[in-house]
Amino acid sequence: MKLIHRLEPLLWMIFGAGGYQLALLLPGLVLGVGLLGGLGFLPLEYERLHALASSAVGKPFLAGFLIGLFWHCCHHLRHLILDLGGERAAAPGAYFSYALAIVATAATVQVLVVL
Amino acid sequence: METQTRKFEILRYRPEEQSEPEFRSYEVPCMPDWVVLDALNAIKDDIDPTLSHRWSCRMGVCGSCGMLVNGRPVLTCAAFVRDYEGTIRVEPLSNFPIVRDLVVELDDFVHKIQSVKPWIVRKLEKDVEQGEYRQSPAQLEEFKQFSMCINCALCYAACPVLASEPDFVGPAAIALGHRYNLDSRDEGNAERYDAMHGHNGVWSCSYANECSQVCPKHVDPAMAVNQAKLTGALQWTGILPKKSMT
Amino acid sequence: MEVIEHDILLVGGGGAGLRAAIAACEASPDVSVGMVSKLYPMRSHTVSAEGGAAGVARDDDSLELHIQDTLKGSDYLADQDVVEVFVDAAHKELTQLEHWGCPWSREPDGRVSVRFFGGMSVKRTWYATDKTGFHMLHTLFQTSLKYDRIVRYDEYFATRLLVRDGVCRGVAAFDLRTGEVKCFLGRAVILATGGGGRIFPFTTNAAVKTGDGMSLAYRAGVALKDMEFVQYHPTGLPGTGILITEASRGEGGHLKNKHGERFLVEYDYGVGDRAELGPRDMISRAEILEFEAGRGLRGPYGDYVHLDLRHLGEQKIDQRIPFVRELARNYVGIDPVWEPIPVRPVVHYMMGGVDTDVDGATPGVEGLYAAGEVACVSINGANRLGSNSLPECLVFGKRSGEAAVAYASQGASEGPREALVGQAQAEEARLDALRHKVGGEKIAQIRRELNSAMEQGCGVFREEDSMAACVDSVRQLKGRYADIGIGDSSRIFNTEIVQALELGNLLDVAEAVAVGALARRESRGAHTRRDYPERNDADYLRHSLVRFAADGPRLDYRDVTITRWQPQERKY
Amino acid sequence: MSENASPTPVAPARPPSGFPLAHARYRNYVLFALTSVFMFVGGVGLLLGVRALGQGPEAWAQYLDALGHPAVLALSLAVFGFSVYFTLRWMWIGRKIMVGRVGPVPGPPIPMAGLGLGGIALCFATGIGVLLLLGGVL
Repeated sequence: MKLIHRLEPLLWMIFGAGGYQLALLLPGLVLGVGLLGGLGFLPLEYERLHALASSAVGKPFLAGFLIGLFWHCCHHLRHLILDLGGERAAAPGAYFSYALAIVATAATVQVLVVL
Repeated sequence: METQTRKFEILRYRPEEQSEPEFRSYEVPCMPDWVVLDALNAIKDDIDPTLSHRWSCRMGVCGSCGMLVNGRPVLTCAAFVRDYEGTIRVEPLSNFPIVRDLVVELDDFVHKIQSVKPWIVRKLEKDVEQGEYRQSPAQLEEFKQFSMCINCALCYAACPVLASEPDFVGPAAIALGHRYNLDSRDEGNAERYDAMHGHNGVWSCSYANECSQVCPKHVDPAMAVNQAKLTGALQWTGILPKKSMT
Repeated sequence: MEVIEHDILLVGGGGAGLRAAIAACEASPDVSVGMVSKLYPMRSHTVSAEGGAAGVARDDDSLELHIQDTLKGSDYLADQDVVEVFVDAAHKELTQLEHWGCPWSREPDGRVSVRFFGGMSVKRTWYATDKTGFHMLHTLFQTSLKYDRIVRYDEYFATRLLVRDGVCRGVAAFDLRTGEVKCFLGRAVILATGGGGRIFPFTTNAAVKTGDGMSLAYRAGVALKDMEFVQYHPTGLPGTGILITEASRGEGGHLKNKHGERFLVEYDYGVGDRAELGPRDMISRAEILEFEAGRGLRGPYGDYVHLDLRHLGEQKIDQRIPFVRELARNYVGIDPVWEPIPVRPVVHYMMGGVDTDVDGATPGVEGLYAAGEVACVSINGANRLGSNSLPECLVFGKRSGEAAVAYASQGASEGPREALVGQAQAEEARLDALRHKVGGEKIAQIRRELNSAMEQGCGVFREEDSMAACVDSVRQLKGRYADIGIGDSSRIFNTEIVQALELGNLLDVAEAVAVGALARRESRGAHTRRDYPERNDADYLRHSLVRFAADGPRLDYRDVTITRWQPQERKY
Repeated sequence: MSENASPTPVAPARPPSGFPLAHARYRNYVLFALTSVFMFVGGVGLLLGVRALGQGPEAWAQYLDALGHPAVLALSLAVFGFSVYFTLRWMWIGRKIMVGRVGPVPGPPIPMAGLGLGGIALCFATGIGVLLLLGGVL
């Protein structure tokens, strides 16, 4: 917990940066991929998207966006757990949330390396 | 003017007689222009002299009479009886231990205020004979809003973070520290860093914005806390010097 | 019994008390200060002061002018040597406060702004919008927090000064929280408890202003000086008595009667555009005369006149006097940008108080000091000029803090400890008995009757008969006070005990006011008699002194100090 | 809490009345915190999509099929709703942070509402941009 307290400014900056990314991009992405794509209204062509995602710009962008998203959400999750669970939930909530963020980061890196 | 009898439910706690707080009802004849505090005083004067509550200026500036009225933290001197329907429920401020009836324990709050070193810190003090420091209206404007806090502690009663983390320095204290950090006359930024950006400082805030919703003086403590996060983070990285000074 | 020792003891933590505490700390590197206050310092009534604080700041102003204005305002009852000291220090104190962070309003070039105030011949009033007292108090409180040597005893009610052989060495006070009486010992005691406007029903004063310090000193043998002079502020909200600052007139607001006329122009208190900038006593009288002539407006709380700010425009109102707008909107539902505000005279300030010299020391009781509204030093004479009270708190708070330290360090003895503690123990027994007191009289009832007697006897205009009746009523109420019953016998935060003790203090103060007023057969400043409409310098260019005696107050007089300025007719 | 034990018995502090669900103001706050859960799920969904891109056209086709499943569509709708709510609240309360002093000299004041609405408009515009990019128009 001491380490987490020392890193609070960093965690908050990642949370903040992640928040702006999310606000800018996530609604569009979810609408495009999840809803319009899922319903077949938007032609999500494999070739084009693969090229886009695996390009020199695409990969770092995806890495930044997804990792920012996960850390943002996990940091916020930590506060949610604390608010609902009270002081006793402070340390377990923080451990759980940031562990989840680390796992998600690892998964993102793995996926992008393969891409 | 004609009085209208209104029902009040007041949380009573007399530690010498009660183990737990409980509500007690009062029927109070109220004048149409009364505030909740007037009704409390009427109870004290004419119905039940054992009711204890704090009050003083009755004009919304001394900060004594903050309580929960129908669940919302307000200054009772500025809460008109006519604006409430039905039974009016008055409780002591939440997030504070109750000393008695509507009186809460404020020592911890005052310690928190003190912890951010809310005074001008300078390496070299100017002599009075040399006159005032020059400060432009724009420089004044920058911190003025945050100097309007009357220490009524309504924001502490509203803050969901304080409910789970009682050691959080809290909105009013951070706003005050921020006010001095923004003051062009001050050089105490670094000395306030630990209190404001340490373990129980700004990072505990999850920006519920409740403090700003209930602030009777429109100080917007949430703005102060979250601006302080940005400055604190930039100071942590070294982008901003800790001793920022004009 | 717990005995707490400090070098300097302060009773009261408002503007004057905090300034005295800081001054004491700065005067000596190892002095310890105990501050006993019945409320948290930032709740003190200084917080309610709105308009500003006077101090010479601009090139078109001078110390001489500030002195002249103050003396004229006082109707020449102020001590001129003291006024000189005051004016010389006032602007330095305001600058000091600036250095401590007070957010004074500024000019574009970064200097502090000043505005007009009633009775001031030039712009001299420093202001922090219209929450000047609030900002000053919080600046002082926050600055005081940096001294570990100031030990605060918040929410302790002081009930008795510990005096032995004419030397004050402590105070007995009880902790509201626990009900426990404690014995505070020190080498000097400074009273800074504010005034006692609550003797009147309709007042701008906060609930806490019950004349506690005046009564403490009075009972310890110090005279109360010039108590008959009670200032009515011309612009209070009817009903609540909430103050609408004089700055609203300083910034150009107009007072109008029911015909919409600027009636002050008729009374010749000023000329043309500055008719509203007369001193408070005169404008209050003019309002009452308007009411009597049937030119007031009628409301549920009696007659009133209109304070019209509409011509100033929204921008100026929001910039210069936003609190006026906030108060009018919140408490009477009126937006001064569009509608005039109903106002009437309201009790605001007591020029009189504990007799002190220029250093705050009280003649007669060694080691006891007083500063702020509780004291009468006297710079305010028969009528205080608006914006002189805040600097008064600073100047004389500082002086008394420094004087107390000097006195304490010049070999002031600790005093006979056992005798002092014994007095505090007697006080404990008295309060224990009070908590369980059975009696037929109710606190609230006596307070209401006192308020109404004072309003009828000692209002804006006074007469022999009604004042004599007032003196009688107060005496009777004092008798009935002995028979009050207490319904709450608990120790923890017992506010009924506080009210009972405060009522005792109010009765002492009210009696001094009424007795002083009845005896002064002239009209001077705020003391206006219909039966003696003229000022009478031959007989009454003197301070009245009321002293406590078991069988009723003793009245005495002392000459005013005149140095360079001869009394003249007071004309604006 | 206080360093010293209370000198008299006290009743423990009561939580803010009605937290977390009794008042709209608290509900909004909890709702905002809940966005993190749904957006996390959305992030996982997108990550799975990127993984499918990496595994080839067939995996991508399967991924698109899965997106079309009614349950997944419902989830996507929820994630979309929460992310829009997030965007609005983030930009609206976030505007207050941005006017903080970054440097010693204050700049001219930026109108608060403008800052918030401007931010939201910017998000809206980028959202459309993302759609165009995905759809191959850009």
